[in-house]
Amino acid sequence: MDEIRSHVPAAPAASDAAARAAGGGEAMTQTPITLIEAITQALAWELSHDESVLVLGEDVGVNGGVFRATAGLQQRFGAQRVLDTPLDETTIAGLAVGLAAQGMKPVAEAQFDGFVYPMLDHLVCHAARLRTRTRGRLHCPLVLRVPWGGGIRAPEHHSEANEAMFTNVPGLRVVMPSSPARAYGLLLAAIRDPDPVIYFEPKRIYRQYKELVPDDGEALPLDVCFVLRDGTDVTLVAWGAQVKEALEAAEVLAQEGISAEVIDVATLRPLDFDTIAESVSRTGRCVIVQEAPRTAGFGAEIAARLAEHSMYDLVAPVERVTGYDTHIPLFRLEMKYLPSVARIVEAAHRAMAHG
Amino acid sequence: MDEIRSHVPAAPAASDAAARAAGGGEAMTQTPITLIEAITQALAWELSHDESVLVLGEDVGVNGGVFRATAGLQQRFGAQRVLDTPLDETTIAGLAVGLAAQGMKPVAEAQFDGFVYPMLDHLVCHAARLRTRTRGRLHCPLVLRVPWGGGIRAPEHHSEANEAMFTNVPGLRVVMPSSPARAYGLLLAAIRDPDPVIYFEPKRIYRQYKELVPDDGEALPLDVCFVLRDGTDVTLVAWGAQVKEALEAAEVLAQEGISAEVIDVATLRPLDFDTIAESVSRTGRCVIVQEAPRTAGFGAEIAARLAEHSMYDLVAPVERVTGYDTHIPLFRLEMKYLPSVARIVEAAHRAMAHG
Amino acid sequence: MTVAAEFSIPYLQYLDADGRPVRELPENFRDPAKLVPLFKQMLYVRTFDAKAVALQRTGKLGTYASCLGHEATHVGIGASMRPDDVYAPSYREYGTLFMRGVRAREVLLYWGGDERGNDFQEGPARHDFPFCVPISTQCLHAAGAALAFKLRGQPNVAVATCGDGGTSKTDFYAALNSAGAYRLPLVLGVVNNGWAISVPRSAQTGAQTLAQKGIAGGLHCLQVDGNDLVAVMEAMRIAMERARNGDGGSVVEFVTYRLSDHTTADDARRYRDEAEVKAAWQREPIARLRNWLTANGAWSQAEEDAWKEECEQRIAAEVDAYLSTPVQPVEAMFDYLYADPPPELLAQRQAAIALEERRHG
Amino acid sequence: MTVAAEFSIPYLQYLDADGRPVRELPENFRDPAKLVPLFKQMLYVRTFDAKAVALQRTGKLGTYASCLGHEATHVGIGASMRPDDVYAPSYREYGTLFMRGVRAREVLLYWGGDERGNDFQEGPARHDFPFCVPISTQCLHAAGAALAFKLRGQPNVAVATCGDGGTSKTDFYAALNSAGAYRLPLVLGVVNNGWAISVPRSAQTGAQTLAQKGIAGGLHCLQVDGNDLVAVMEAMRIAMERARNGDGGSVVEFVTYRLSDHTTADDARRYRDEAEVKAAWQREPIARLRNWLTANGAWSQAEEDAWKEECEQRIAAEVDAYLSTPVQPVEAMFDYLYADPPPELLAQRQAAIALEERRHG
Ligand SMILES: Cc1ncc(C[n+]2csc(CCOP(=O)(O)OP(=O)(O)O)c2C)c(N)n1
Ligand SMILES: Cc1ncc(C[n+]2csc(CCOP(=O)(O)OP(=O)(O)O)c2C)c(N)n1
Ligand SMILES: [Mg+2]
Ligand SMILES: [Mg+2]
Repeated sequence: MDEIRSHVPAAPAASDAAARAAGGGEAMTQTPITLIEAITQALAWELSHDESVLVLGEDVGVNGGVFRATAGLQQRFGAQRVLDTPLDETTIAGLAVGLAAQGMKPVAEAQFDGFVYPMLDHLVCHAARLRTRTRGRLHCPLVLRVPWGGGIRAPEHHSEANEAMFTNVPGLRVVMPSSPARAYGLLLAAIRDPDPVIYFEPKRIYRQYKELVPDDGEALPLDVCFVLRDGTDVTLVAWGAQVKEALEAAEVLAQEGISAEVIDVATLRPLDFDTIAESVSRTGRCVIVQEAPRTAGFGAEIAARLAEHSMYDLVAPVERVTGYDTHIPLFRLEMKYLPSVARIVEAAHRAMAHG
Repeated sequence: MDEIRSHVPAAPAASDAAARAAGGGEAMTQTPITLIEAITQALAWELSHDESVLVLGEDVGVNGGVFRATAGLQQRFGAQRVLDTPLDETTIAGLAVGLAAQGMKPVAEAQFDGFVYPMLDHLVCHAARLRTRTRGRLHCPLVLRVPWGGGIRAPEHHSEANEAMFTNVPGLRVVMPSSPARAYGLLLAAIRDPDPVIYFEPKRIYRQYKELVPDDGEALPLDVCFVLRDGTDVTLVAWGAQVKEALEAAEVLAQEGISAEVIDVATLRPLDFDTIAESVSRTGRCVIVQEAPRTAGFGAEIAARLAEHSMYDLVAPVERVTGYDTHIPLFRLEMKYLPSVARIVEAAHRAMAHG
Repeated sequence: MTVAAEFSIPYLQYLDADGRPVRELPENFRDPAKLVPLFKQMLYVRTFDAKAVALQRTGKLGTYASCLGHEATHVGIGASMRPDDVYAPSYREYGTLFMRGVRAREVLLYWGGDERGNDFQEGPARHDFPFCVPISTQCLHAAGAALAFKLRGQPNVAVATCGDGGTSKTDFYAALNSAGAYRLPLVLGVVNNGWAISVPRSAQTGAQTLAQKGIAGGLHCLQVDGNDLVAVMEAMRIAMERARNGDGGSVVEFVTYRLSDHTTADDARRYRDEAEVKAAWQREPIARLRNWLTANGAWSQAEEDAWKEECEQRIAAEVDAYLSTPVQPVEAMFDYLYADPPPELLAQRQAAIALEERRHG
Repeated sequence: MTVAAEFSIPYLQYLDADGRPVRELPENFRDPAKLVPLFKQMLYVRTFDAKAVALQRTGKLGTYASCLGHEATHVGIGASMRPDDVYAPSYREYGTLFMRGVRAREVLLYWGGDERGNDFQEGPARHDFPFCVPISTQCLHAAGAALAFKLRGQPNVAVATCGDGGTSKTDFYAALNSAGAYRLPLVLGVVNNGWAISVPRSAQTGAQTLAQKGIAGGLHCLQVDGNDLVAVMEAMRIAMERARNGDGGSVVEFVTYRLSDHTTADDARRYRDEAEVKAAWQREPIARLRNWLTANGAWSQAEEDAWKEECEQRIAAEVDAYLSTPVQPVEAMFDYLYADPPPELLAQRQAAIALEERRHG
């Protein structure tokens, strides 16, 4: 679908084929897959290649997860590797910390974004601190997968964009893919990272399109933004499901003769601000697209860094296109809440009016 | 200690004396009191004047709270109004939501900032949503008091600055006083507000100095910043315990001939950005002082708004002086973590080098 | 060894799966005529449920959680409460909600993605808690309501219901813990329908019964056949009386069965044996009560036909009311957030309205 | 009524408050000579505790949580574990920690505001969990460790301890719930010392015993006299054996008493009756075990004097080691956050070092 330009490792070298064969004989995926299938594929790869990896969460076993992200994994790897948990998010988070501290690599699932709050205590007070608290004696290599965001006409609490709960927490990494290939590569990296990673999955694009994702075990780096489209007039910065809106807005702008660069933040914490700053140094204009409520969302950090580091590059005020400062409404109104292509285009127009 | 200039209601009118007498005969406090005594005074006032108010938390009863904020209240108002809870923060938050939905005005205490995380689920999913969820049929007038921040040589988890967990949550108000008078007036306002308020108490300045705080039941507005010191060269924006550092930095700068305006944000959500913007439109420079870890802290929102609205006013890049992107260390190192007068002064110098 | 404490959990059943009494019925519920209105309510609920599923299948409703098989438990709980008691539901207790005054159109609005579904307009439901999706959090809200009753000296009871899965949730434990600590007038009804989505009751906990969880807080504990309306009513009578008399809280486990998928978004065939479902149909609550009432001359096929017809009509009217409710204007998402909305929120509200106008003229 | 389930909670005591056996001692612990090393450990802990309080009072330590009165429980738990078991403490179980290999200097560093206090250098403690301040969260970490043992087929047991107040915490319930659901080799030790800061055990819950909370998860439940080392050891033996044999988890309540303030920052006279404390001193663990050992010829005043002298010396050496540990450099707060620190963090680290240099030359 999109070309990845920045900081991406080169294509797998020839010896990789041998490594892949040795690693369990997975064949290259020959058919294009969706984002959620890429997640399943990444989980299966890591379950095959690292016996300390295990998957846990509500309904992840026989049922394969309410979104089918773990479909088939329990059948394939057994109930010792893919565990249903009792219905309690505190339990999931606390068990994951205990497992991770004792040498396992738990990949836990929160069933929906709206249910992560009871997990915060264990994530913030323990997962994010175990290494620093013990001066490295113990550490906490857990991953929490969180289906994220709105736009699927789901019931209450199933459409939150609450990444800002995590981005101010030292010791965590916060990741959000926006394509099947990036979902695969970033999830592999998240599982392999020896520190805790919150991995948000934009459920609105779980099945939106397919692309070829070689099942080659190649991870993507956890600390870079991806430039998905080159442009010269304005930089559109987005993450998760909003990347698609930003790309569409860039298309619309292109037809108007405005050249928009599109950056997928991909890893929010730590933020690769350099890639954003470099782009803005060329375009002079920045529109940040954020699905979450406006005030004190993660977009504020990007705008703040621009205010600190890019003041002399900017020819127009920074624009944020965001959810409103309300809860995302139930689904009859939710599309009016979410940033839209039209709102992004309008913001770009405002930016273009300057400089 | 400091003069309050912006948006502050005029001094109580003559008729107030009569009103006070009618309201239960509280005499004017004749001796200066500390910030924590001002909190006790505000709680006592509301307990006296509104029988739906009740105080609950761990050790708030006979013991009067681990910081003595509720000292004497159970003796005075009885165990039906000032309740010890079982040792569980989920319980405290959930009970408070239930009480508030059914006509009470609970003022709950989290014993320390590091223990609020288990409360988030009830605060975000329920307290902040009850009104919108039921189209106003029910609402949730609760206050959560949170002793906040570092600098008192306390054990682990007793020194957090986690206000950013709350500032992206629609439906909440987030308040942080920085003087005895503002602690009193803002707490009264918080309790009277018909929606949920998170009230952070900068414990480092609980007992730092005393001032006269008339016990007159006068609330302060919940949506304004307070300008504590006028200046023309640079605007220092701070909240909580960092206000004192900012004021001291302004003193140092004054001796160097640099005129710093100092703004106490006081209410973080909703933010009174107008007061900040107006100041920056005059000074052209802004240093934001934030105790919390840097990335995606609340200071980012202020910087972001400056990037959006004040670009043409700024003559220097925005500066943030913050905690580092680490957990606040145990107390042997904590003072090296916290923003200091020296760091604020250095940032102001950097800003002065521009424009 | 000395014994520090001993406990026993009673099990209540009066009508067996075929509607035959297994012991003498409690005095209050001996007269079959008294049970007829509740039986009619159970039929109404089942008719509603089928209609709601049909609406979802035809794209006129969002995801919907069926209550098929829970009718005796839900209706029995509703029938045991007084108007000024408070109820805190989870998300599928339509039988209880209807008895509290909630209208079918409100349930449909809620699952239709419209906040007005929680703005219960009639009856005691006006002061009840709304639908609650985060599992078992409502149990603590009910505990808070019970604490309010106790502090204000009101003789009322707060009732919350959750599922078998819900008893694993820390909030459930927190509710029973505080009910015990404060001796609250709280009844925690556990609607054990055997499954929490795909996770069977047996995988949820090592406890023999879910009722016994109440022992952890010193509460009164009861397990009952939740498909037996008489047992449900008797258990609730005991629990409500204890609460009203100041004897504290109870955990009442209602053993029933989820005859449907978890929600319309679920396909239970993926994880559940058809034979188990078939067997459960033999124990379902409506047939057994019908048998008992018919055997005692209190109900007939003709009455049932007439009533079902009436249910269809009433529900058709509710569905019409639901379908003809216009979408809320865009500003609805702003208008109930704060009693006193901050200026910046009002500015966003204006911008949202202006955007609508630009886009739709 | 039918009975769905029945439970009873045993109470274990062998030595009464005066050190007289109230029943025949368990075979394992009948030989007083075997108990002497543990008695000596209890004396060591008490000596350490007094020294730590003194250090705090003289400004050489931060807030400190005393373990005065808990010695039998803490030492008994430590003595019942194998090296490759895992322990998850709260914050005052020095008796257990010492038996796991933690050194007194580490405890002092921790309360002295230095992270290195959690970097246990010796013994099984190297793989144990660190001090845990957020109440009872460690119980779930232990459950996670127990799950790891079970999944890896290791014959080990995870042990967590929390206080009476800690049994109200949702994490405690979550731990026992998952231990039951997965049949985990987990022992939850409840150190019931009567108080959670100012809140007495009676206000914390409506349960008769804290042990019975385990019934909620289908665990084995025991209540014991936590001031009787023999009872502690026997209860732990039962619980550990069950866990190791695949019979699942236990909740063991140790009834003891907090003879000190909650911490050095607390003044218990504000909320606690002096008479209660005085009475508790009559039941404290060290005197009774001394009586039993002395009566059986296994211990003497001379041995005690010599051992106390040795304890003083050992602890003086530990205190010296603590006091002479230099403060960590400023970069220590950055260096253990991530295995692979992001560039922006390294930049902040450099800035922090540079600031130090500017300020201190
Ligand atoms: C906190 C939380 N976690 C997960 C979910 C998703 N979820 C919705 S219903 C359900 C199962 C509930 O099972 P049970 O409590 O037995 O109630 P039932 O649906 O069977 O009535 C789950 C896991 C949720 N709503 N809330
Ligand atoms: C989650 C949390 N809330 C509050 C506190 C503050 N606190 C520290 S110790 C304590 C009381 C603990 O009582 P108990 O569990 O009985 O243990 P004890 O101190 O008596 O050993 C409290 C409330 C905390 N550490 N963690
Ligand atoms: Mg269920
Ligand atoms: Mg205690």
